[in-house]
Amino acid sequence: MKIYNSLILALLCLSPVHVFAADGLDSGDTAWILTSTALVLFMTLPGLALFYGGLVRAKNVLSVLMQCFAITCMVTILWVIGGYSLAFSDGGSMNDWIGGTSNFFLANVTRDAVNGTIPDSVFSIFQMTFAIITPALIVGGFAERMRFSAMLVFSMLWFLLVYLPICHWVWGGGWLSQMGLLDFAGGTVVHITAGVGAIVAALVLGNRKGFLTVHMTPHNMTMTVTGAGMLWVGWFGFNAGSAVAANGDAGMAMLVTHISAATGAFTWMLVEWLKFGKPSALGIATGMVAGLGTITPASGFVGPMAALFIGFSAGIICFTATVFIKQRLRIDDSLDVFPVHGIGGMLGTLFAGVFVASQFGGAGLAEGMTIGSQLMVQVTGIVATAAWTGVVTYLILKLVGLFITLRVNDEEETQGLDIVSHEEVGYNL
Amino acid sequence: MKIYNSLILALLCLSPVHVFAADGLDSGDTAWILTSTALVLFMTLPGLALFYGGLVRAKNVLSVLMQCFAITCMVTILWVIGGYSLAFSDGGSMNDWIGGTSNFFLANVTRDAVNGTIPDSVFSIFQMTFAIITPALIVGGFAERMRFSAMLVFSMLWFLLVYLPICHWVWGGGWLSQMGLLDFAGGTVVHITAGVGAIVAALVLGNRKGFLTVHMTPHNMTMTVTGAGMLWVGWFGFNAGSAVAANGDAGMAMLVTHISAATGAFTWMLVEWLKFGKPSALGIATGMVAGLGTITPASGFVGPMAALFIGFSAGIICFTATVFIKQRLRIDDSLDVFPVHGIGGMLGTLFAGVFVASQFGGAGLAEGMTIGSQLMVQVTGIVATAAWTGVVTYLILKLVGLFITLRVNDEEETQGLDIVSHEEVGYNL
Amino acid sequence: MKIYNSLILALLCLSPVHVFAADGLDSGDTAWILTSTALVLFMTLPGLALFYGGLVRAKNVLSVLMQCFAITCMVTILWVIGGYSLAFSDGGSMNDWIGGTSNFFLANVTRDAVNGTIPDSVFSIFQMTFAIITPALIVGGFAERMRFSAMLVFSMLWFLLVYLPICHWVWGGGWLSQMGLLDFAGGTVVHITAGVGAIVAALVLGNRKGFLTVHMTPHNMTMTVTGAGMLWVGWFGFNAGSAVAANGDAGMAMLVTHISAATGAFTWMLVEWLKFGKPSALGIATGMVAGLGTITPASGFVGPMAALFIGFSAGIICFTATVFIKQRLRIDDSLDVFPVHGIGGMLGTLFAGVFVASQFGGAGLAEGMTIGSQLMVQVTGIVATAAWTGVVTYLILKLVGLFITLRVNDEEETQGLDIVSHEEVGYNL
Amino acid sequence: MKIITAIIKPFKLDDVRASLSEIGIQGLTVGEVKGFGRQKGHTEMYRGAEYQVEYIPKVKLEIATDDDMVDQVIEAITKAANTGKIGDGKIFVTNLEHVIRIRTGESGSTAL
Amino acid sequence: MKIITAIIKPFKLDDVRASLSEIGIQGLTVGEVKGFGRQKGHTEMYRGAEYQVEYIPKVKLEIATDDDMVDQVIEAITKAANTGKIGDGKIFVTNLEHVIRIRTGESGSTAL
Amino acid sequence: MKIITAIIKPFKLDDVRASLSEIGIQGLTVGEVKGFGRQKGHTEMYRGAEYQVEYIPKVKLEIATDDDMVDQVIEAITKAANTGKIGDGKIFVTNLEHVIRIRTGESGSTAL
Ligand SMILES: Nc1ncnc2c1ncn2[C@@H]1O[C@H](COP(=O)(O)OP(=O)(O)O)[C@@H](O)[C@H]1O
Ligand SMILES: Nc1ncnc2c1ncn2[C@@H]1O[C@H](COP(=O)(O)OP(=O)(O)O)[C@@H](O)[C@H]1O
Ligand SMILES: Nc1ncnc2c1ncn2[C@@H]1O[C@H](COP(=O)(O)OP(=O)(O)O)[C@@H](O)[C@H]1O
Repeated sequence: MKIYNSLILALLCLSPVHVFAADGLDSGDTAWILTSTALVLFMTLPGLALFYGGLVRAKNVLSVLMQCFAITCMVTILWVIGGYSLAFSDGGSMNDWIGGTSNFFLANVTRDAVNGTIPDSVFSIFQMTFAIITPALIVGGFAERMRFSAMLVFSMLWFLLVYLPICHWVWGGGWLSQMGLLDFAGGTVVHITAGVGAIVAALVLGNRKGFLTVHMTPHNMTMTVTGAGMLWVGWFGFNAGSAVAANGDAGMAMLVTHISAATGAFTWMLVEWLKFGKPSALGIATGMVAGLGTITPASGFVGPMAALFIGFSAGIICFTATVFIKQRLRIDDSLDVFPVHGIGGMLGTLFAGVFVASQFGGAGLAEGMTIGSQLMVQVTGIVATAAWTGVVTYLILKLVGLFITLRVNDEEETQGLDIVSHEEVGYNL
Repeated sequence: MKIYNSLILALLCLSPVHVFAADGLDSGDTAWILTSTALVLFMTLPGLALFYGGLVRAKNVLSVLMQCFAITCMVTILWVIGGYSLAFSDGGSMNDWIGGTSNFFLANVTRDAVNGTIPDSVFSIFQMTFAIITPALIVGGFAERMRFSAMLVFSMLWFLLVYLPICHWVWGGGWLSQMGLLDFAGGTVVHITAGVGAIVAALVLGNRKGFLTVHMTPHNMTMTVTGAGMLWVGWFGFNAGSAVAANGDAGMAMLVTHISAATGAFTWMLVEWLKFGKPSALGIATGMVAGLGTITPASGFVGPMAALFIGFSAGIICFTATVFIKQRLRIDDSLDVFPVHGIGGMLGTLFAGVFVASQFGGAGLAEGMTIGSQLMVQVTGIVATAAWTGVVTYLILKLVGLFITLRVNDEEETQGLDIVSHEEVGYNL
Repeated sequence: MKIYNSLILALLCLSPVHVFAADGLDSGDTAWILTSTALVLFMTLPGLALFYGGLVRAKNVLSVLMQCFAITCMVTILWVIGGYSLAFSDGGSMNDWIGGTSNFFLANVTRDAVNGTIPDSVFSIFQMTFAIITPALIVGGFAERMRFSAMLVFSMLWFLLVYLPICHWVWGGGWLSQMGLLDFAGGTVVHITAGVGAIVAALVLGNRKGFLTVHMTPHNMTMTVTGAGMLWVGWFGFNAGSAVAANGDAGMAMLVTHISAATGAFTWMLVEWLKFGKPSALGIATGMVAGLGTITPASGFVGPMAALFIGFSAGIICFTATVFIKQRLRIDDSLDVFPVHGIGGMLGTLFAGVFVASQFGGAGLAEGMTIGSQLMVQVTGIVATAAWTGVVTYLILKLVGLFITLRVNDEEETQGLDIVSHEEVGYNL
Repeated sequence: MKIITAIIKPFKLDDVRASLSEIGIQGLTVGEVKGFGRQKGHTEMYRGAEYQVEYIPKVKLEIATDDDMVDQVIEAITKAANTGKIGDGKIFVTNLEHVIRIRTGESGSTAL
Repeated sequence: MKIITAIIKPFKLDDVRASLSEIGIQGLTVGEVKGFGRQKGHTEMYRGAEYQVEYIPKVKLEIATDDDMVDQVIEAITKAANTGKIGDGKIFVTNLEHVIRIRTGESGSTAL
Repeated sequence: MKIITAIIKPFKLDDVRASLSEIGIQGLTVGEVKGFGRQKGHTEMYRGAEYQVEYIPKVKLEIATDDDMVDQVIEAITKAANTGKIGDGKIFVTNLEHVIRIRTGESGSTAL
């Protein structure tokens, strides 16, 4: 008994974070992840919905809000049925590629189940909010022209065939995680998949009528800025919540996230000022998202100085990519999901491999890794994610297109999706 | 001493949730309830205010925001003076019906007072946010026609004579709590009282001029969807905060809350799509509120599968009730408070009695209870709450009407309450 | 070993707040400050931005949002470079006046650094959010007329020369903190500096063209009320977060903050009703901010009854000051920053010195202090803060004005800053 | 043909439309305008700043019609829009020389 | 001189402008209006309340022009705004007695 | 009687109103319009997409007045609205055959 006592006490004293009871639950960690879950849901509803909604024309604003809302609901149901299980449970012999079915209908997510230091229920809903925002991000690629029914079917299949496997590869014990891929909060799982998914969808659906010739200015920039502010705040849950604890890792993740957001925003604003003569609210808000998306995979691994650099790079490179895709490639990735999230996610995944090194103030490379070898893993992760997403997104759209018309017709596009798809109007002022 | 050591250690190891110091305070639980308080306030301001505000005509938008705001302030002051005491302190011989006066002016809510594992100050403000949102919900019943002064007096009396007693009955140790009524986060206390209060107010005040004949479309659906998103996020604090701890109960409450919201929303959308040909943003948002209101009393007791069922039922039944009351009964419960919150609250209170059973994945019935006997208690709770609320609301309105005209006159109603009551306009775009 | 055991256990049992591990980190406290950080950022973006943005004319709305956004980014970068160090590190021989350079580039904010019971990273980002909102508040003083470039340079210098020193004086171990100044969450550091800075800026820039003669009504009161709601919620992080722990102090701070907000709002509404005949949404929202600003310095020291009194005083006095400055002095402190934040901050700093006394239900005076001597300290703090801010703000503006035109020209002012400075428009409805 | 332009109070629009339908008017065009006239607006206070709202929201109707309908149209509008209070508005009659229906190219009375 | 007023479908505005430019029209004034006519609006449902949207958003163009341009202008508008579906709108021609350019004080045709 | 329609720069509205009041004009109706003309709009950039804003916000005033006031009204507007820069706008004068005050049924000059 004495020995037992001493052991426990030793444990208590050594525990790097917090004393916890025998069942492993820590109320502080639990409090923070409950909060983080609320913050990440807030990013989608209303954050992202407003950010995107303000950017489209007034006649399509509700369609965008509605798509974000419906995706949130649908993914939740799918997550309960099988998503959580396929992403996070043990896939047995298939575990390299996909999880198993043992947690279908959240079978094992009981009231007492614990996952690390938090209840399993909290872990599963926290992860659910990531699963929700990813397909919602893609809405920006096909905004103002996709039919609502086609959008639902596409999002469902995309979630099942793109999000779930890649989430399992990286976070669920699959091959990329075994390889040691560093993706703290979703550079590959969330941002690269969303970015690539969006641009492929934009290509398959085709540009909006009048793209780059008729006015398609944001109908409500105040809505977009409001959404941007919510995204910034919510992202604290996204990145610092990914520590799955309320400790120094979470704190540092929040700090670097904030720094990168601010630097990305300020840089984008300055570049715009230099190039176009005026700094714009849309520019600063976009730079903020770029800074946030880019730091995401690296947020748990790097220090403040690296964050300054990452935000700065995001501002320059995502800006350049945005202009390039629109003006040169003339691809109507309508709300610029690929250049901001896709490029940002790739950039950040690369940077994570470098700035994790302790000489750059990072958390330190895993044992046996060098910056070079880590970078190889990061590149593998990026390429695999982008390739799988690109191919599967394309196939899903082609498949869905066989059964449902993907795009509204010209007249409907002119009238706007709000009336056409939802028989509602945004404003009666 | 050794024995003492061992005892303590045993306690440490057995404690289901968390180690805490001798005074009982747990910083993790406290952190979560502080956060939950912020979330529940956020539900009212700006959440509910925006949700409601967007639904009325532009000329009344500020009146709705203002009513929510003023109720928040007034209830806060009443809560400090005597509300907290009447709801939660010991009422002595009257304790079955109402609390006592020992905590008037928060006399015992000192800096060191502890309530369970959290400071009493935190408990009292957390509960205050529930007291705030309940009368604010009623605003939807008499929107666009009640005079501001009458609204203030009515809300004050309603808070004192309906909310406080029923809160005491259910959560303050009164007769319903003694009977074993299951109401985790406010199916009876909040939603049934608000729903019944609203429809009675709608009946007493009468329909709006032109109800069902002239256009009364929402003036700003983007505002309503924004508010809906905030309600969803804030509801995490409402339900998961009602565990008054950051533990597995809170986690499960958040999970089932989210599932029911999503399922309710998706179901409502589908029903609308089938019945009216188009799924609408208003529909999905309303279904979400229905799903949330319905799971509320059950949220701490049931599991994920029950949540799917509860959300689904909410979507169907609250939808049907809404259409029925508007099209058949032609009652102008203007923002549909009764069919959504009232019916939802009743439904959920019933379901709580069933799905709490461990065979349905619930937390388990109290000792000595069967599903049947629990259901009897639940029905008693529903009937008592609805009856008391209905009768007292009616009497209050009649009484107030003796002294103050309840409703603006025709010309004022045409001009809109913003100018008439507040000499302000919502928009100068 | 047994003795060691016993010691530890005794410690466990005596710890007033919470058990924590050997390194001092408490996960519950950390969770709450992570959350508070999110809440305080939320106050600025989108809270304050919306609150202010709704009050200006439609042609200037983006300029206000953009100024809040750009200040957020710029201050973040400055904070990382040297701000945190100058405010909070030891300044050696200069420590009375300013911090040192040891923490430049957050040199010591490592992954493991602990500050009290939370990670240093969390403390530094929590404090950063205060540094952000202070210059953002000043935007209200020069709204609708200052050039964007001049605004950036001014804000940068103001942050360096006003905010950082005063923050160090009060919270960083400087002379005012040594004297025992009570300023829990920023009555001097945030509100007096912002208020005085704003009115000085208003005076130096001059009134807006047509001030008090042409219509300058808020262009979107729904936006302002939305922002007000967010400020209220976010302020919970501001004040209760300033306890830097999730304990009874935090709980009481939240409770009194809420009470003062509600009382301030309700009082302002009533005064307006009496004086102008109608209670307005703008009035209730402004009273809320006054109540919040005024309780801020006192929030960690006083009890609920004092909060009622403080909120009530804020409602009356800040209202009177607002009308006086506009109608009598005819100074165009455009969004009334001085009468609300400046006067409120002064009032609250005084009240803190009184109501801290235990006979008024406060936390108790420091040893050796009487109410009289404490009040002397409070007055010293107020005068020093106001004087330094007034003089330095004036000098900065004069200096900047030598190099950059501070104000747009008449034609640009007529056209509006959105087009002129940012080549964007708020709305295309 | 004539164009009849009426400036009326917004909340009377539905009544006017109804009584125009009754006399067989099938088309009209409506715009939002602000009127300055004898009717005075309300005063708004914003934190102590007082603003007299000088413009009153009005609705402007334009109805192209045959000469022989003019009197009936005027009567219908006058009756439906009248409240007897200041600010009820005006009816202006101007000459319409030519009208074309874009869809068919028809012109003259049949195009109305 | 004449004033040509056209009520057209909003999404045709750009086309009409383009074809007016082609025939040398350099100035015009555009307003948003709502049209009541043969074309019917859609039905909106709000939680079971059904509203028939009676007005259709239209755009109103006003072009002051010399007499000899009138036919060309009418033709240009008719062609560009025509979809063949109900609701394409109308063109009204009224007499313009006098025109002044505020900047220069010029009047008559040169002021257009 | 005449209807005088003026298209002016929005920020000149107050000045024009004031100088019309001076010459005794008591009523007028104002609408928001967009003008296309010689004056060119600014260019907006949205993440690299460039949009030339072609329409300029203008205000349209309509004043019904007696024939003998026409010249004074024109002069008052011209003076008050003039900035000398392109885009100052136009004044159009058309004939007003008939006017009715809805409140009283009065017609002709007394109805103005
Ligand atoms: N001379 C005028 N020219 C153009 N519109 C006018 C004129 N006089 C009045 N109006 C319009 O008619 C409206 C009502 O006029 P007003 O003088 O307020 O009352 P009433 O119609 O009862 O005489 C005004 O708001 C304005 O829109
Ligand atoms: N008599 C009328 N006076 C004024 N405007 C009219 C008249 N008739 C139609 N309009 C306008 O023309 C638009 C189109 O008319 P409508 O009858 O719907 O179809 P069409 O132009 O094909 O005949 C209407 O929406 C309305 O704005
Ligand atoms: N022919 C026209 N018909 C109708 N409106 C016109 C015409 N020409 C110009 N306008 C209106 O007058 C405004 C000013 O005209 P513009 O050519 O820009 O400058 P200016 O008035 O200095 O000649 C335009 O924006 C437009 O609203």
